[in-house]
Amino acid sequence: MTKTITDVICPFCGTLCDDIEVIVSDDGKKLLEVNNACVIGTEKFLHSQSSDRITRPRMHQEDGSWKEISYDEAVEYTAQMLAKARKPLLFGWSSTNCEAQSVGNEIAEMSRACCDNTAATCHGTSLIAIQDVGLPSCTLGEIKNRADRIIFWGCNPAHAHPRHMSRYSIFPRGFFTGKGQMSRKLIVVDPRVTDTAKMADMHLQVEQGKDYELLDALRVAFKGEWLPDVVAGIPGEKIREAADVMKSGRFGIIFFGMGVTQTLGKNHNIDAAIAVTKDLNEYTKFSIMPMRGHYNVTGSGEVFAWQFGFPYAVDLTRGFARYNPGDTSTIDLLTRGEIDAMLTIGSDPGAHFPISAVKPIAKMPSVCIDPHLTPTSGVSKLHVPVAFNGVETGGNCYRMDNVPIDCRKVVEPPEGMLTDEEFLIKVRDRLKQLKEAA
Amino acid sequence: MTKSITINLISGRTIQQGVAIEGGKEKANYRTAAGIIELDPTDLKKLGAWKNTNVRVTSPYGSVVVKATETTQGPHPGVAFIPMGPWANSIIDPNTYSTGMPTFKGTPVTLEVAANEPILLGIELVQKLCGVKTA
Amino acid sequence: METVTITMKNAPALYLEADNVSPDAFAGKTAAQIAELSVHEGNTTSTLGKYFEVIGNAGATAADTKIVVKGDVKKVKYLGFKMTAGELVIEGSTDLYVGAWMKGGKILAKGNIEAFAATAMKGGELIVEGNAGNYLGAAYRGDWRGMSGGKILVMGNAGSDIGMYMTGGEIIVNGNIDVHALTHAEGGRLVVKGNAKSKVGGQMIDGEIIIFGSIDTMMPGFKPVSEAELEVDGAKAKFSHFIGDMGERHKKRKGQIVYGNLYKKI
Amino acid sequence: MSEYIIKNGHVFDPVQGIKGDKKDISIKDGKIVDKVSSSAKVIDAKDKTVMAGAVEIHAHIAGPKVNLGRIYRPEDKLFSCTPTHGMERMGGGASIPTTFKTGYEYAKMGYTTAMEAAMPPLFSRHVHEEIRDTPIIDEGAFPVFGNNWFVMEYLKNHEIENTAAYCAWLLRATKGYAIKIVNPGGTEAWGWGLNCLSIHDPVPYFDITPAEIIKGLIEANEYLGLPHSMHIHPNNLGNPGCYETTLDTLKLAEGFKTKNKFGREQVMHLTHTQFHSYKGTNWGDFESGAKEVTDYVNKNKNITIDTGNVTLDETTTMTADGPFEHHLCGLNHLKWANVDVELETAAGVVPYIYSPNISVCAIQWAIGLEIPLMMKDPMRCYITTDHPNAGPFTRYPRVIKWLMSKKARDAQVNAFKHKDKVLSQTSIGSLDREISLYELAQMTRAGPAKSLGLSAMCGGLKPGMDADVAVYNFNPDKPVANPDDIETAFSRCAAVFKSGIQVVSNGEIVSTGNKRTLWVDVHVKDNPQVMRDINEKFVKFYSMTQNNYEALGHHFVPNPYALEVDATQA
Repeated sequence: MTKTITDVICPFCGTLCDDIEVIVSDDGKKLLEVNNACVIGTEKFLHSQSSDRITRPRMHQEDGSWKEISYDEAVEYTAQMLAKARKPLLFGWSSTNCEAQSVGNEIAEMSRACCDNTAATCHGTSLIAIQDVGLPSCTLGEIKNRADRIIFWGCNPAHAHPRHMSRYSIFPRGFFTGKGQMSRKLIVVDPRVTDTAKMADMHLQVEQGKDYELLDALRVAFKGEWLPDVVAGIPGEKIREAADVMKSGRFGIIFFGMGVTQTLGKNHNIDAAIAVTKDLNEYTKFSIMPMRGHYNVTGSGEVFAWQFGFPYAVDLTRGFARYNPGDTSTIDLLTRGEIDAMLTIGSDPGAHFPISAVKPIAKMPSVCIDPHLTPTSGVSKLHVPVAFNGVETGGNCYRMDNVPIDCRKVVEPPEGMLTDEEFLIKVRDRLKQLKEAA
Repeated sequence: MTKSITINLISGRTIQQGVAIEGGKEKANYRTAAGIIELDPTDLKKLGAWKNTNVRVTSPYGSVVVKATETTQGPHPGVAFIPMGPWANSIIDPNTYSTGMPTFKGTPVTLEVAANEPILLGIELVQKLCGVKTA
Repeated sequence: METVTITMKNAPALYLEADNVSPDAFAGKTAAQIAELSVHEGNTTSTLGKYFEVIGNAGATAADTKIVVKGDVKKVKYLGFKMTAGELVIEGSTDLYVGAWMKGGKILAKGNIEAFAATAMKGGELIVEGNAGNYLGAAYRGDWRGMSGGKILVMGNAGSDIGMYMTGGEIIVNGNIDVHALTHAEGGRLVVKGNAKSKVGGQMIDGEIIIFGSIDTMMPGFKPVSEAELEVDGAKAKFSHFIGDMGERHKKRKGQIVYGNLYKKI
Repeated sequence: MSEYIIKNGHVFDPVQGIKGDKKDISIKDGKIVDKVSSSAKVIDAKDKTVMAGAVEIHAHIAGPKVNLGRIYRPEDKLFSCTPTHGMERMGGGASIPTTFKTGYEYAKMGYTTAMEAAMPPLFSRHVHEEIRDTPIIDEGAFPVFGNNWFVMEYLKNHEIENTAAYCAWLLRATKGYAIKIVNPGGTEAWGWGLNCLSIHDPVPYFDITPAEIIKGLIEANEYLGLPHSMHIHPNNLGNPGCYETTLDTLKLAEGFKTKNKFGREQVMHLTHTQFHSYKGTNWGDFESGAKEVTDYVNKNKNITIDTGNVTLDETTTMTADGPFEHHLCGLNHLKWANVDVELETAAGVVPYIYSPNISVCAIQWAIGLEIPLMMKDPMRCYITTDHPNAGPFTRYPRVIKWLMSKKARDAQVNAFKHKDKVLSQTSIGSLDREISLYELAQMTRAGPAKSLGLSAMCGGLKPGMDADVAVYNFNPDKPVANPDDIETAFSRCAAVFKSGIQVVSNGEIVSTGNKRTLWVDVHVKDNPQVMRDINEKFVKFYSMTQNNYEALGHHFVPNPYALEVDATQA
């Protein structure tokens, strides 16, 4: 006999699909089948079942080998590291639940650490732009029900958010959009002819690194002012045509991704895209939304914000919260040589940071909390495997549009494994003892 | 003299890379998915490389060997694409312009054929670049 | 004016936050008292005297106090933070936030300085003999109130995002600047004797940019209007005159729409 | 639980009619009692003022738009973040404090209960996470209903029973406290960039008017017999001339009577009345409509109001009135954030500086004070700043100073750049009334508690009630030398008890108490049609499943307190 669990939340990307069905063995120990998820989500659920999984903490030894240790020993190393460090960095938080993030914040506060999430390398610059000019946005259901103009700017949901288009943005038939895809016009802006661009009614193949100029040109076009013949590789006429398509809709949305956040211009690209959105609200209704990557990077920003006041790049070293990306942001902290200990959880900086920001991690006391083997675990002194969040434990997460969804536990973790939250609580309690003794 | 070309490198997600990271970064599949550089056919020609040839990609920030493949999301002459991961991150521009964000997209790199040089596995590559001792 | 000389003797392992190194914090204090002022290395608070040798007593007020910073202060942040009067001379290169939130007085940095110098500056003078970093004379994150007064002179190059949200004052860069200058400015003036890269004056509402060298890519929102002869620093030259950012909102003054002005030497 | 006796204080308790008499207050097992044993801990309140814990009826302190404000305003925290301190976690934020700071600040001022005034139902889990992380104070949250598709579809056909059944379901699904309306119909219209500025403007597509929504929700509220009444932010907020829309809205309550077991007498609560009491046709001839609005409310006993006092600070405006925030951004050009929420509501956020040098701001300040000074029954008018819209709640002591001291008001009027305009456009200069401590206790304790249907529990010091007690360093027997002393006294309590636990001593937090989440659990007759409608909307139009929408595990509401309502016989 098997059991079918419905309304399961997929812990992969910021789309946070919550209609997954998972079939598990009768004893709830084995996950057998995954329905409705995309190919990446399916892999994520199934990988938790792999037989070669690491189930106990491991310390990296002098000779390069790894030695299995107990969770208690791992707690001790972590707490001692944080108690001694003068500027520890607690990084990641995007692939874990808000409950664990909250405990992490207590630890950060006690150890007067810097804490940051993966917005550092995905939508951190979007947050800077939002702080500069705001964000007219909406929930994904609004797009499904109302939107007739969809713009994907520097993002490729066909690859990065595979079910986004079918659930929310292109295909669904909503309340005012009964014809689904037929009622929508799709514009894609990307230097490549991506698989998303191939579906578009209009593709603006922007010259790489010139998004800021193209966005400015659109704003000029809305106002009917003079434009150069070609901007960012796009003829002025085509820009005016795109501007007219945007203005003529009833409800439009710009989705943007790392194509703009990580490209020259960075926060200013988003700033200008938000300005475009604001301008369009003089003619019709328009929204803009970042395509958040990790399934709970948004939640990490939310928890940081309500507890410390800032969504990422938080520096608590002076005993109170400060924030200024460029100074308090992870990549700068690492490459400038500002920190002396690193705890990574729910992310893989080893794979996703520029190598110059990874090298310092290998040289300092470091802990990597991750169910997987990763480049980060490979360069950290201590690797603490934990239960898969969203599969072997539940907990609250926030979708890319900030809608909170409580993840479901579908199977038991391997015998004796801790969750992120359980491990962090042990670290917190031990750190408290160390601080009180000091 | 081996032929080399200069090209503008960007990195980003692909669905294969997404599947591979969830399947295990220690596995060869990850290298197959992300240890590649997607090139426009015209640039492959300029480089004088067949598709699926190993190439060395070098920037002011590092150098890495990956497999050159023909892009499926083109044409994009003058632009090369390495899926996000340790291979791309060995060479991208870490300059944050004091925003916290490295310049993952838009690093000028040179390419040369390196048919006989091995492509390292993901974890192996990072450990090697960081000078981490492995057993 | 009394001079206090502080010389780095025990360099920090990490970075040092020395926001007390300003004429305002030193004023009225003896060398011994100054040595007791707090500094921060990571989460550890200690005294200025632990890192620096302090010689000389301060004047009675900030205006009567001159500070000379010697030794290797490349890893020291916040020199001249919030200063309102007096003088600060930094002999070598230093790190972030030089003269951040300063309101008055004069800072002379003889080496290079890093990012966020003169953040939200209201008055006074900052002279950099070397290069300046990113976000020179820019607003703090999220704030629409950037540099509103005072003068900055950089003899070398300056980084990206200088004068963001500027509303007044003047920045002169003798060398080159990196991307983004006077973004969102609503006043103020930037003179660049060297070259600019791209994204100059984006989303500018008001203010003035004068570039003597080249601009890699002009913003499309800047519309060529005429040629103009300007006198800058006593030298006359001919410039192409652009107005913009045409995509941005603009105020009216005496019934006329006011734009940002960009002059590029012909 | 320990026993306490607060001795010799000047007690002000409208619930028992005590007007400053020297009286001891005894606390045992979390409740006010007649007597305690001799081992009770003694709190000396000699020469001090003793009141029940204050009750906040309307503030934006938890949830998505509040946090959006925090996220996008780092400058609101610049140089003002506070360190870990004793029991206190780190804090920060001037106009949008972090959750920890929110709890501490309320408690230090003697507040023990607060209502989050606008919960977007889809985001209820977020609201509750923040409530959980706001220490000490009991909190409830009002889900917004005024632009909800179910409500509009039912009320188009005047289906009160179905509307009520849906409201009951949503209150349970979201652990909500009351029926809140914000810009009825207008926020749905905002889905298309439009608005409803009068109560008769039709809502696009839904074929209903704001008036029908308002009346229908009053009826549904009274059909259910909820603790609080329908709580409304009317159409046309903040525009010159809006007082007429406000009067039109208030008149909709005529003829309705309450039916509830909670001691509540009103059928409508009008919130942040200051923003709805503007006369004039533009910002040039802008003037106060406080008299017109309060005249009406004074005559109609089935209405309660709160003030929405402008505090003359830099703050952050945030409201489910999406079109208003867009309009405001067009006026001040500061950063604009907006969130439209599928099938339910919207929200906007814009920073705002109430400058004493701008005549409009100064007039708004005056209107906010005129309203409570013109209201005859302090039991029906409550002090708020619509935090953070008209100013941060941390300014309550200053508002209290202005209300209690004509001298303080005059000093402020004289400090305005456009003093003459303030005096000509409002009647603030001729209002001599000074609010007494007893009236203050009515406006901040007994009144709001009664309006919320909590009068059996809080807002008073009668034996049997929760032991929420605030002791202020304010001697009512001594004349006030300097009005600023009032502000100082009400800023930091000498002692505060929350459900019998001492949480503040000498202005410092000494316990994080046993914070509860208040919600209303209404039982209605089975209504298969509404259940089918709900199911259908989730399948077709929501972006999440119904099962996940309803999920509210222990970690969201760890310490619930449900007010039970039986409407099965309705």
